[in-house]
Order: sequence, then structure tokens, then C-alpha cells
Amino acid sequence: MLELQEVVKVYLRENFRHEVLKGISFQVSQGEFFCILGPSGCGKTTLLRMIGGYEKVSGGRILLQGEEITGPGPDRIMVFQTFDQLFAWQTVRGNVEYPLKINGMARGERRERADFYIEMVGLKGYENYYPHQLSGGMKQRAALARALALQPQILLLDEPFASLDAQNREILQEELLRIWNSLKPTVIFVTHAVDEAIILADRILVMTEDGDIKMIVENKLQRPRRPGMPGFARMWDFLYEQVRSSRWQAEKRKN
Amino acid sequence: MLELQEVVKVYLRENFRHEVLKGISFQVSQGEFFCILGPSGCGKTTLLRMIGGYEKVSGGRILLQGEEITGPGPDRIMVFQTFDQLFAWQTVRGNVEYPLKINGMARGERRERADFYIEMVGLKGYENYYPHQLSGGMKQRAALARALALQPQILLLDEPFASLDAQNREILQEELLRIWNSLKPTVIFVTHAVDEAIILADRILVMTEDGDIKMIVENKLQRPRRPGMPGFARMWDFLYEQVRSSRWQAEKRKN
Amino acid sequence: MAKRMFANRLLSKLFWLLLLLLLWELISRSGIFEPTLFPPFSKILLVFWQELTDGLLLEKTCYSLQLILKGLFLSLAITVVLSFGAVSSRWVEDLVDVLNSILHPLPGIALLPVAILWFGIGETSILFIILHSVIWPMVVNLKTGFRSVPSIYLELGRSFGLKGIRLLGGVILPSSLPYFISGLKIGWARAWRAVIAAEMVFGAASGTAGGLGWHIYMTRYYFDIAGTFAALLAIVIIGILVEELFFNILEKMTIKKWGMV
Amino acid sequence: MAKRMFANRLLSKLFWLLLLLLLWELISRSGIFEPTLFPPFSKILLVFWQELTDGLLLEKTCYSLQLILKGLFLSLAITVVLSFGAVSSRWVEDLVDVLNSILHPLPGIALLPVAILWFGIGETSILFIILHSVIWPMVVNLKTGFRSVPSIYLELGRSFGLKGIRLLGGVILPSSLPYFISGLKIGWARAWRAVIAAEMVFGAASGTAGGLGWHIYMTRYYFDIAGTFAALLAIVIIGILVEELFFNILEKMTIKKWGMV
Amino acid sequence: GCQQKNPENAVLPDRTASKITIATQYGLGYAPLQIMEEKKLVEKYLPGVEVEWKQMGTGPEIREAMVAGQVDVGFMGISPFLIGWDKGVKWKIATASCSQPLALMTYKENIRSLKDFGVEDKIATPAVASIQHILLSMAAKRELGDARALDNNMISLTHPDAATALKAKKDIAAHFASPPYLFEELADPGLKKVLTGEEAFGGEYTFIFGVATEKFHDGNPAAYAAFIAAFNEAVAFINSQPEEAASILAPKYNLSPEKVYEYITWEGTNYCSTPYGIMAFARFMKEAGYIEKMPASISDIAFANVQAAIGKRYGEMSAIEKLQWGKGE
Ligand SMILES: Nc1ncnc2c1ncn2[C@@H]1O[C@H](COP(=O)(O)OP(=O)(O)OP(=O)(O)O)[C@@H](O)[C@H]1O
Ligand SMILES: Nc1ncnc2c1ncn2[C@@H]1O[C@H](COP(=O)(O)OP(=O)(O)OP(=O)(O)O)[C@@H](O)[C@H]1O
Ligand SMILES: [Mg+2]
Ligand SMILES: [Mg+2]
Repeated sequence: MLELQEVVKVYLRENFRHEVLKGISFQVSQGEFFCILGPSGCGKTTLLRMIGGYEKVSGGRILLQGEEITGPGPDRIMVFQTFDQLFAWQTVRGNVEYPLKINGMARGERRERADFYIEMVGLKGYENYYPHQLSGGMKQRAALARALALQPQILLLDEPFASLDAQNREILQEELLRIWNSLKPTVIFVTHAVDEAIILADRILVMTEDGDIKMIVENKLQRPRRPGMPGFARMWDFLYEQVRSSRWQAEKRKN
Repeated sequence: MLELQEVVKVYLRENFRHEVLKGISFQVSQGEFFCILGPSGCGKTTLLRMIGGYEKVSGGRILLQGEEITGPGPDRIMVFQTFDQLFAWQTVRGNVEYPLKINGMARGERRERADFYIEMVGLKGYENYYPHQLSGGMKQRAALARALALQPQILLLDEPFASLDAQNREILQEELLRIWNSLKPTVIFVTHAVDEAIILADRILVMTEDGDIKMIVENKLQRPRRPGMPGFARMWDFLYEQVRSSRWQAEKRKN
Repeated sequence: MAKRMFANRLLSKLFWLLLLLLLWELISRSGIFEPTLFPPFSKILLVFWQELTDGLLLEKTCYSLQLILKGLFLSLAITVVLSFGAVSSRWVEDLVDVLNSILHPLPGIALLPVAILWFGIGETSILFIILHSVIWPMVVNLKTGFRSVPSIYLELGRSFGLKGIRLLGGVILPSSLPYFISGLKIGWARAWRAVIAAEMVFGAASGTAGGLGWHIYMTRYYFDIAGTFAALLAIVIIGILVEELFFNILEKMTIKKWGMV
Repeated sequence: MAKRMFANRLLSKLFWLLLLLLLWELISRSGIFEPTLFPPFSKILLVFWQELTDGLLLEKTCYSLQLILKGLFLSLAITVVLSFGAVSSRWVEDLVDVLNSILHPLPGIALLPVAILWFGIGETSILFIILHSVIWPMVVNLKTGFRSVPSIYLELGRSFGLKGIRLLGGVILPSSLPYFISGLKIGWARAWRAVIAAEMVFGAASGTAGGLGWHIYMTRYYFDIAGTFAALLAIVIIGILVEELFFNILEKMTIKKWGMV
Repeated sequence: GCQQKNPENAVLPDRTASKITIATQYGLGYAPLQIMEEKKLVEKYLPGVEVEWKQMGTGPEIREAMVAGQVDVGFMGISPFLIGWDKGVKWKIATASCSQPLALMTYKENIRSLKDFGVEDKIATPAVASIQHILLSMAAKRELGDARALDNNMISLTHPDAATALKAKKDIAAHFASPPYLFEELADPGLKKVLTGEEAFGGEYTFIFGVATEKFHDGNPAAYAAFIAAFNEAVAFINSQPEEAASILAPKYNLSPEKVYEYITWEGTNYCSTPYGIMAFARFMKEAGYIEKMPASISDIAFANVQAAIGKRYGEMSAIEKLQWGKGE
């Protein structure tokens, strides 16, 4: 179980403290699919990075199975938001295989597993491309394949589908859910798309623009979920309104 | 007027030719809002880069007002898909002001203009941040502000809103349309979101996955457009089907 | 890269420095090595202090330093021109490459006949030796730096209407600053080495009393090894000061602030 | 950066090379400069050819080259260890910084007393001088390179379970390869300069006939300037070969292929 | 000297174009030059002359500077001079500067003479054709019967490095030292003398010469004459008033006046403008193949003022001329 207790993140800039996250507390249980929704710049990436152990908390604690997180580890794999997360010196296949190799998987097995996930994200035929020869969306898909191939306990996904077309996005959502169903990792998924959150998540955390929790919504819709299904639209309207109002409030507070 | 005549793009890889674009021809008239829709990896970015003059064509010609494009120029400004397009050594304000300064705008005027656009994209208060201190979405918005502040004849936008929340995206769509209405630049806009294309574009180019034109759809819906308005859903269904089928066909051809 | 826990690195550097000096002192005092050849640090310090107070060391240091600064500025200008030429034009690049592979490995001492012939035996020749030592490593670094500029920056720069020298100053140089600073650090150290070596050859040729290099030559000649080390100490002290005051602050104000390193 | 129109750069380099040589020949023949000090290239080539065919030059070159390669490999190992230590631990970084600012600017010649005292006058001392010349610029570059590794790569590496030496080999080194190659280029050139200078000091001390440095010293002593230049020509030819065959291919197979430059 | 020219009747163009560049190396062997500089002796003989003093690292650089036309008069040992002359450099000896004691020093108990050097006992000399090297070959010829007997023992190391190695007892057994290294080594109780330079040569020889280009000698006779006169006066001054000379020289060498006095009056040191032993060295270098030509007479390698100091008697050699050939002839 993952537990955040009053997590605070402050960046010190020349003349003032930028308080990005102001005391975030929530729990995610083992095998849960947890979504984070919030306006741009509210601190979603920062939050994910702290769970990943890449960033120190400025206050509060993050506990994993009761123990404080001190750094990155192979139990938590993150797919970053940026396009530069593939190792430039490895091909697509090399990138997907590499962490498996590090963790001691035999050559044949890791080749097979890598190719399976590469095909799953639709990059069959591009195994021998170097990252700089891929399009933006293809890079993101390759990074996703690498993360999934590792089959970690916790998957931290930072807008992994942001640069994908609707079609690709739909397919990958389905694949992700399939994997989640079979291996039951804990997934923490940052997204901007309200419908994506509804389709995927067990619970949805809505953040305010100034780095606080607006609310956590339980998503009880039956799986598999589809935009047209009963309750979807209501939920969408509700969440959309929450995100919007959190933004306006923050704006008002500022002025 | 922008005219593409049988534009071909081929990348040479060690042992074979990767034909990314296979003879693309279309025209975009002055002041038109032109959208490009297509699956990930189909060549949208490549196409935009060639129009921008950053990439040579392998065949065919691209004409701007009847003259062939030979390189980049201040008449065409591109907002790239990646997050690393802000100059790391300048603040947000510096980044927005810099091209204005280059083009000889006086200090006071460019400051004013920069601040106007920075506020427009919702980055007020972040003027003095360096790019590495911004979130992904904030970087994209800053890049957009920089491009808009230049008020070029042709705006090349490569998924500028991909990493923005729905709320921010909606606001910026509106702002973009407002600017387009008043200054009437030619806009070529790459997007993955079918609804975004419908809301913004005069015409929509749908690409097949293997780098060809599937069709160009005229969008005659009344402006301002809203998802709920009559005809929107039908158009959406139609386009979505086109994108999807173009993808499946390509896949079939491959196997 | 690694995050530091204490803000004040100077303290820990000082610690290392003192430790090294202590080690020196101990080894020297232990008598393992001939003490005239490996004098204890305390004695070096004494000589250093004497020469410092009677103004001798300061004068010589200033003379050498002045040569180094001239050399560095000239080198900098030439390096930037060469590297920029190299990234702007294929032909210039090939010329610079050829010059670099010809001249970089040639020791200054082997070029002395030509230097003497062309520039005589005064300061100009010393400058020539410094330039020859400093330019090539800086060119290697700056060329790599220029080539490593992300193409997106160049594309943006060109889009904004930048060309030639303005593209260089506005985009290419700031973006390759880590390479530039590395090159400058190497150049600075090389300039010291070159000036010492060149002064040993050209001595007090320019009519003045000569600089630190000539001083080292003279002290070695009369077997005043402590004097030699005192002169080296002057170089070391200046080196540390420049590192801490110039390079560190430069990095803090630029590439560190910009998140480049 | 700049796109090339012709695939074959060698041709254009050759063109420049020939042009430079022609210029040399013309200036020398014009008689502006004393021809004994500035012999025409044709004469140098003649001497070069004679010395090449009688095996002398080859032997001397091999001797020096052998020293250089030993020196480079040792330096490489030490540099990687130092730089990696520096990015792994705050303390080691400070130590390396202190050592660098102390030792980098000190000319090898000034360290001769210590070198002789410690290592005598044989090959070991020459190696010591080479190491002292090569290590520091490589450390400067590699440290900057290591610090410039995008933090996302380090984060990923650590996530995958890499630590220490495996993080170094798997992530840090490949990602900082442009700096590494730059450093290696500088180190290679520096090693030449150092070996020439050191051989001039230690001469044929090691019992053999000595290398190119000693040869240069002797030809200069005997006022055989054409002979000096012939030896330099050998260095230049090797330099060009290594640049074209080793460095260019290395770059093509790595950083160019990976889109890093 | 040769034609003693009064400054008053010097040829006009000479006086206007009077500039003389003198290059020396470092060490007390060049003491007359510092006296000349300090007491402005050249200026005394040729008022208005501009004298440029250059102090440089080693002989080859001075030679190159002279060939390049940057230096008129340079000071160096016999070998660099003869090698240059052999290669066609237009220059001749203008004056001798001094003789200095040279000695082969060792720390090895068992080495008492050249016979005791084993295969592994390395002897350091500054360079292959250096005067030390040649002296050692001469001694080997005399004592061991073969000039090349010690060739495999000899290695080349500059003086400071050789002195360091000897003190460190590292890799070398002996060093053929010249002042001031010799003084330093003589003061070390762990070191002893095996052979002196005079024993090796078999008589007196000059250690350092002043060499002038023919272009300077012919083109600027007034300045040349002034230089010779001034040099002679400086040598006379050192020899007649050594204490005063020492106090003038001391600051230039960063040494105490007492030390300088000790050095310039050291046994075997002789400031003297008449050269000794030049033909013997030339002959030996020719025989050993270091040079290809043998000077037919002293006037081939020395200007008239030197020839005047040596003299030339009809039929046989003058006493000083004989000394140019050493005892070997
Ligand atoms: N080094 C830094 N110094 C100062 N402020 C920083 C720094 N890094 C991040 N921030 C600030 O932290 C805030 C949150 O950034 P974060 O990347 O977590 O946002 P986000 O929610 O992921 O946004 P997006 O959806 O746009 O990616 C931003 O306001 C940003 O300016
Ligand atoms: N240097 C290169 N070498 C070989 N292939 C390349 C190179 N650069 C791009 N490509 C290929 O070109 C194709 C189109 O890339 P492009 O970036 O234009 O796609 P896109 O439509 O923008 O996709 P996305 O929506 O994912 O950004 C991809 O299949 C990519 O692999
Ligand atoms: Mg983010
Ligand atoms: Mg794209």
C-alpha cells in the first residue's frame, strides 16, 4: 500500500519559496488504478516524481508498504511526460530489453517479451530504429512498452497517451487495462482527459490549480466502460465541472 | 498561398529506404485554418517541418506565394511537438521577447506584447521562470505565446494543446481563433483530437497511416462551434471512422 | 548531478588541500626522499612568503599572468571564429579539421625554429606558443559543442531571422556553453603550462626580468628546489582562486542556473 | 550540424592539405625567410622519404607511439575512475577538483625533479609526464560530460536497478560520449606533445635509441631543421590517419548514429 | 683587438644604424655580459648605440635566432658553434668568455677512474655532441685506448635533471657536471670526483664563446669593435675587482655576493677573451663524424681580433696557437 502523509513540495527560487504542493495526503491500495486529474502546472508530475523517488519531499512522508521511499527502485517504474526518455544509444528493441537484461532475464526470454510489448504498442517493424528516428507518439509508445515489459509492482504513468491519436489511445487503454487485470499492478495515472480518467480509474483525484486536493472521486462504473454507457456522461460533467471550478477559484484567489 | 506538389519524403536507413510521405499534394489559401489529422507516426510532423523549411523534400515541391521554400524564415513560425523548444538560457519572458527583439521591436513595446501573450496563455506570474522550472504544459504554452507574439503570416502548430487539460485547451482554442480572426494568419494545425479539428478548422486533411492523403474534408459548420451543435456529432463520427479505417487498411496492407 | 548536502564546498576543498599538504610535509620529513629535492612544505611556504614580501614573486607572476590573459583572449577570439566557420561552411570545417589534426599534436618546442624565424625572440613568440597550446583543445571542444546544439534551437533561431554571427551569439554559443566552459578551463591550464615552457626558452628575452617560467628555470639552475616549488605554489594559488572565483561563479550564473548541468 | 552536400569529405580535406603544402613550398622558395630554418616542403619530403626507407623513422615513431598508447590507456582508466568518483561522491568530487586545480596548470617540466626522484629517468618518468598531460583535460571534459547527463537518464537507470559502476557503463558513459570523445581527441594530441617534450629531457635515457622526441632534439641540435620537420611530418601523418580512421569512424558508429551531434 | 676605432672617427652610417642584439644563456659563465650591461660598457665605446640583451634557454635557440637575423652576437659552447659553422652558418668566434671547471662526479664507492665503469653504470652528459660528451670520449681514448669505449654508458640528460638523478642515486652512476651543478655536487659529501675536464682534454680549453654573425661583423664594424672593447673591459674588471663584480652580479642571480665571489674565483674558473682548444675540438668532432668539414685554419672560424690575440708565427705555431690543438698534436 502506498500512503502519502501531508506531502509538501517547495522550490526555492532566488527571492521566494514556490510552494507547489501544500500538504497532500491520500492512500492507494495494492492493485488499485488511481488517476490524477488537474490543470496544467498544478503539480501532478511533481507528485508522481516524488512517489517514484526521483524528487525529495520538502515535508511530510511517502510510505510504501509502511516504509519511507528514499530513492528510485525497480518496483516503481515511471513513464515520463517528456519525449526524451528513451536511451538515445539504443534501438527501440534495445531500450525495451535493457531493463530486463539488467534484472537478469535470459536473452531469449527478454527478446520475446520485448517483441511482445513492442507489437502491443504498435511499433512492430520499428524495432531497430533509434529514438531520434521516431515520431513523438512513437517515442511515448516505446517508453510505455519498456515500462510494461518490466511488469513492476507500481506503474507511474505521466500522460502516456497525450500525444496519441484517438484510435491508438483507445487501443492502448484497452491493452493497459488488460495487463492491469492480469498482473494487478498498482497504477497511478496522470491525465488531462476526463473521459480517459473515467474509463480507466478506480478512483480519481482532482487537484486544484494551486497544488492541493480538490476531491477524490470513487468511480463505481461497471467495467468495461464506454463513453456512451449509463452514468458516464453524468460523471464526466461532474468531474469536468470540478476541474474547471478548481481552476477559477485558484485564479480568483490570486487576483 | 501555400501549395504542395507531389511532396515525397524518404529517410535512408542502413539497408532500406523508409518512404514516409508518398506524394502529398494540397493547397492552403491565405488566411485559411487548415487541420491535419492522422495516426501517430504517419508523417504529420515531417510534413509540417518541410513547410517550415527545416527539412528538405525528397521529391516534389512546396511553393509559398509561387516560390519554392528553401529554408526557415520569420514568415513561418512553428510550435514544435517537443518540450525542449524554449531556449534554456532565457526566462519565459526572455523567450517570448527574444524573437521580437531580433526583429527590431523597441524594448517597451515588446515587453508589453510579451506580457500580453504570456498572460493570455495563463503564465502570468511565471515570467521570470527558466524553462527547466516549468511543467510540461507550461512549456508548451510559453512556446505558443512566443509564436503568437511574433504574429507571423503562417503559423505551424504541431499538437500545441496535447499536454493541456481540457479547460486550458478550451481557453486557448478560443484565444487562437480570436487571434486568427483578427490577424488572419494561415494556420496549419496538427492534432490528434477529432473534436479539436472540427472546432478549429476550415478544412481537415486526414492522413493514412502510411503517409498518404486519405481525404480532405471541408468543414462548413457555423462558427463559433461547440461539441453539442447540430452536425458536429455527425462530422465527428465520419472523421473518426476515416482515421480508424485508414489505420486498419494500412495494417492490412502491411501483413 | 549528485545533489550536495552542504552548501559550502569550499570547506571540504580546504580540508582536502590541507590533507594533501600535510601528506607532503610528512613524506618530506620522513626522509625517504632526498630532502633537497623534495623539501618540506613548510620550507616552501617560507621561501614563498619571503619572495612574496620582497615583491619579486608578485612581479614575476604579474608578468606571466599578463601574457596568459593576452593569450587567452586572443585564443578565444580565434577559436570562436574557427569553430563558427567550421559549423557554417563545409569548406572551412574541412580546413579547420586539417589544421587541427596537423597542429594539435605538434609540441610548441618543435615549432621553435619557425616561431623564432617569424616572430623573433620576444613576447610575440611566447604568445605564439601560448596560442598554439590553447587554441586547439578549445577548438575541439567548441566544435563538438557547436555540433551538439540541439537542431531545434538552430531551427528556431533561423525561423526568427537569425543568421551568421547573430545566430552564433544568440543561439549557438549559449547552447554550447558547457563545452565552451570546459574548453576555457582546459585553455586556462594549458596557457600556464605554455607560458612556463616558453619563458624557459625565451627567458628574459623581452628585456624585463622575465616571468614565473624564467624564475623556475633560474631557481632550478642554482638548485634552489624550494624556490622552484614556491613559484609553482604561486601558480597553484592563482589556479585555485580562478577556479573558485571565476569558473564556479560563471557556472552558477549560467549553465547551473539554466539547468544545463 | 550543417548538412554536407558531398559524401566524401576526404577529398576536400586533401585539397586543403595540398594547398597548405603548396603555400609552404612557395613561401619557402620565395626566400622571404631564411631557408635553413624554413626549408621547402619538397626538401622535407625528401629527408622524410630517406629516413623512412632506411627504417630509422619507423623505429623511432613506433617507440614513441608505443609510449603514447600505454599512456593513453592508463590515463583513460584513471580519468574514468576519477570522474566517476567525482559524480558519485561529494568528497571525491572535491578531492578531484582540488587535484585538478593544483595539477592541471603545472607544466610537466616543473615536475621533473619530483618525477626523477620518484621514477628515475627511464620510461616510467616519460609515462608520468604523459599521464600528467593527458589526465587533466580529460577529467575536465568527462566531469562536465557526466554532469550534463540528462537527469531523466539517471533516474531511469536507477529505476531499472543500476548503481555504481553499472550505472556508469550503462547510462552515464554512453550519454556523455560526445564529451568523452572530445576529451580523447585532446588527450591524444596532448600525449604527443608530452612524449616529445619528455623524450627531449630523458633523451635516449632508457637505453634504446629513443623516439621521435629525441630525434627532434638531436636534429635540432645538429641544425638539421629539415630533419626536424621530417619528424614532425611523421607525427602529422599519424595524426591525420588517427583522426580519419579512428575518431571519424568512432563518431559515425556512435554519436552520429544516435543523433547526438 | 683589431682596428681600434675611436667613436669620433666611426663611419657615419654605422653610427646612425647602431644597434646590437646580444643573446646569452643563464649562468655565471656569462658574467662579463652582465657587467657590460650594468656598466653600459658598449655604450661607453659607441655612444648612442642601442644594445638589446636577450637571455635565452639553450644554445640551439640562440643559434636559430642568429640564423634568423634576430641576434648579432650570441654566447654558446663550442659544439653548437662548430655544428652551425659546418652547416654553413655565416658566423665566427668573436671572443672567448670563460673557462670553467668540469668534472665527472659519481656516488659509487668502487668507481675511481674510467676503467671502473661497468656496463650498467650510466654517465649523464647534456647531449651527444656536447663538450662534456666530447671530453669524455677524449679521456676514453687516452685512458682506455678507444674513443668509443664509453659510448654505451653515456646517456643524455640536461644538467638540472642529471644533478637531480645523481642526488637521488636513481638510474645513473655519474654526471659530467659543469658549474653551478658541479659546485653543488662537490659540496655533497656523498659524491666524489673521478675526472676533471682538463685531465680529459689534456690542457686548458674555453668553455663558452661569443659568436658573431659575419653580417654584423662586416656590416657594422663600429658596433662590433665597441662590443669587443667593452667585453675586454668587462673581463678585465672581473679579474681585477672580483669583489665589486660579485656585488654587481649577485642580485641578477638571486645569490649572495659572497656566493658569487666564491663561484667566480673558483679554481678552474678563468674569465678570458682568448680562446683555447678550439682546433682540438674541431678535429675531434670531425673524426667522430659530428661535423663534416675541418677548419683549415683558425681564421676560418674566428674573426681577426681573435686571430690577433692568438697570433701566428712564421713556420711553426705560436705558443697560444699550439694550445688550440691541445696536447694531442
Ligand atoms: N525547479 C523548479 N523551480 C521552481 N519551480 C518549479 C521547478 N520545477 C517545477 N516547478 C513548478 O512546479 C509546478 C508544478 O509542476 P509540474 O510539472 O508538477 O506540473 P504538472 O501538474 O505536471 O503540469 P503539466 O500538466 O503542465 O505537466 C509548476 O508551477 C512549476 O513552475
Ligand atoms: N531520421 C529518420 N530516419 C528514419 N525514419 C524517420 C526519421 N525521422 C522520422 N522518421 C519516420 O518518419 C515517420 C513520421 O514521423 P513524424 O514525426 O512525421 O510522425 P507524426 O505523424 O508527427 O507522428 P506523431 O503523431 O506520433 O508525432 C515515422 O515513422 C518515423 O519513424
Ligand atoms: Mg506534468
Ligand atoms: Mg509528430
